[in-house]
Amino acid sequence: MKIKITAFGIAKDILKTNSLALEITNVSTIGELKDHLCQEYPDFKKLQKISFAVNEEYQTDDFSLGENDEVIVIPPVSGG
Amino acid sequence: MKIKITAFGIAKDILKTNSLALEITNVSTIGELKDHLCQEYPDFKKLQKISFAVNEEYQTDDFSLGENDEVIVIPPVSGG
Amino acid sequence: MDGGDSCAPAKQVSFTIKKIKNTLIDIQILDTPIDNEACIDFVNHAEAGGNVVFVGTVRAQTKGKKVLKLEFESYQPMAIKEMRKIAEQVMEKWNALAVSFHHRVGVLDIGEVAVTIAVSTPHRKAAFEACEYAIDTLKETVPIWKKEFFEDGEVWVAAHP
Amino acid sequence: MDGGDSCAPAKQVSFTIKKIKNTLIDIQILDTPIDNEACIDFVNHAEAGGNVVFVGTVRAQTKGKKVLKLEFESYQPMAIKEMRKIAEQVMEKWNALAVSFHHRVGVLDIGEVAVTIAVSTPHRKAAFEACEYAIDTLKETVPIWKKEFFEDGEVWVAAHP
Repeated sequence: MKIKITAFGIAKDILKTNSLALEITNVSTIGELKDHLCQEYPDFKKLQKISFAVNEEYQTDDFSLGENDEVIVIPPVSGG
Repeated sequence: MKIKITAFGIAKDILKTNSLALEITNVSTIGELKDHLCQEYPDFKKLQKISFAVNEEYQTDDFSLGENDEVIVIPPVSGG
Repeated sequence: MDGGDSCAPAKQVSFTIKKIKNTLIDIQILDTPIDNEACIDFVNHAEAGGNVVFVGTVRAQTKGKKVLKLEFESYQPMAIKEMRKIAEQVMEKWNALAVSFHHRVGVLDIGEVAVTIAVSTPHRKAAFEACEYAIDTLKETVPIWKKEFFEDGEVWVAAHP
Repeated sequence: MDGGDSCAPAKQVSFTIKKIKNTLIDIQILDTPIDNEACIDFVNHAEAGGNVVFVGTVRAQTKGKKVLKLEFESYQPMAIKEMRKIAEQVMEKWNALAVSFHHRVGVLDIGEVAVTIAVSTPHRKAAFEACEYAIDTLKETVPIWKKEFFEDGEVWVAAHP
């Protein structure tokens, strides 16, 4: 399955890009994507928390990814 | 003893003046002055509360009045 | 829908934006300085018992370390959406009359305004609670990230435990 | 104390008013419109974690009765003194960095600002608490009186039980 990853803040630094096309196998949920990214980019494990959004909404680990989904990687926010 | 009364807000309306020179006998404290005013101007009794200030500070009932003191009559405040 | 008459005097159309239910919320992400007075003005309401405003400014230091400047990055469409959710909660839970919620992005100097939240409510106690809830929740849910620049480097705030 | 030399270049004297301890409090009673931004500006501080501002405006009605306008009268020297007491409590109890406290007197129209209180503190929670304390206490202790004008008369607010 093909998905697009968009990253902000420190996630962008870890991925070394703000946008990434990913061909994933054995990954069908947000939870599995998180594990996959933490394996490929171990620096993600150092973050306090990492969240994901699809369709401009936060999604939980059990969210099923679909073909061509755009997944936003959201490191701890620090607005205000 | 001679004192000066200065009134604000509704107290001014009750006294029908904002300033009054008063010659008082048998009145030596704020508490006694309050009783005196309530007797002379019964409308004061209708107020929720009435406070007095001398020297730009609130004073309690037992405050001793002195010759030529300026006493401020302070009806319930309503700033803000 | 009539053809109109160019000789007739122009109709006076008076239009008060605040009377339209869904314009009681004003959400903005700006790359130019925040205008506090615009936020305060927006929430001004004839029935307001209180207007409470939170203004967040850039601090000169973090844990004793001198900050030179700051940069905010946002995932804008979702940040707007999350700010709107907070504003809607404030409207509902505290019966707010109006909410104005402006967040700055880009590079900011020390003392500059990063965020302004203005809330008006019929009774003032609610405005304090609602405004505090709004800033607390913003810091938890709104996808905006702050990078602090020090003399010896830069760091994404709150990114590391 | 030296005689000076008119040919020497003028000394550059830089002077930051906020650094002087007793100017961290700004108390004003005004018969002209309150400038909220001046209050917010006054409390802006490089160490502030939060600035909270209360803006009290004139309501269009009281207990369902239409208010036409409002008049504030103050016993000015004591009002200033009492406002200063509140500001000093806020500085001490909540470690405020600065407090600005402006109250309007005279005749005000609906929607006009009657009072603005701005407080900055190192941590934002304290600013909310301190600002709420300030407006609550103002309404109890500061000798300022409000008269409301209705279509059928006028009344001193809070004067009757």
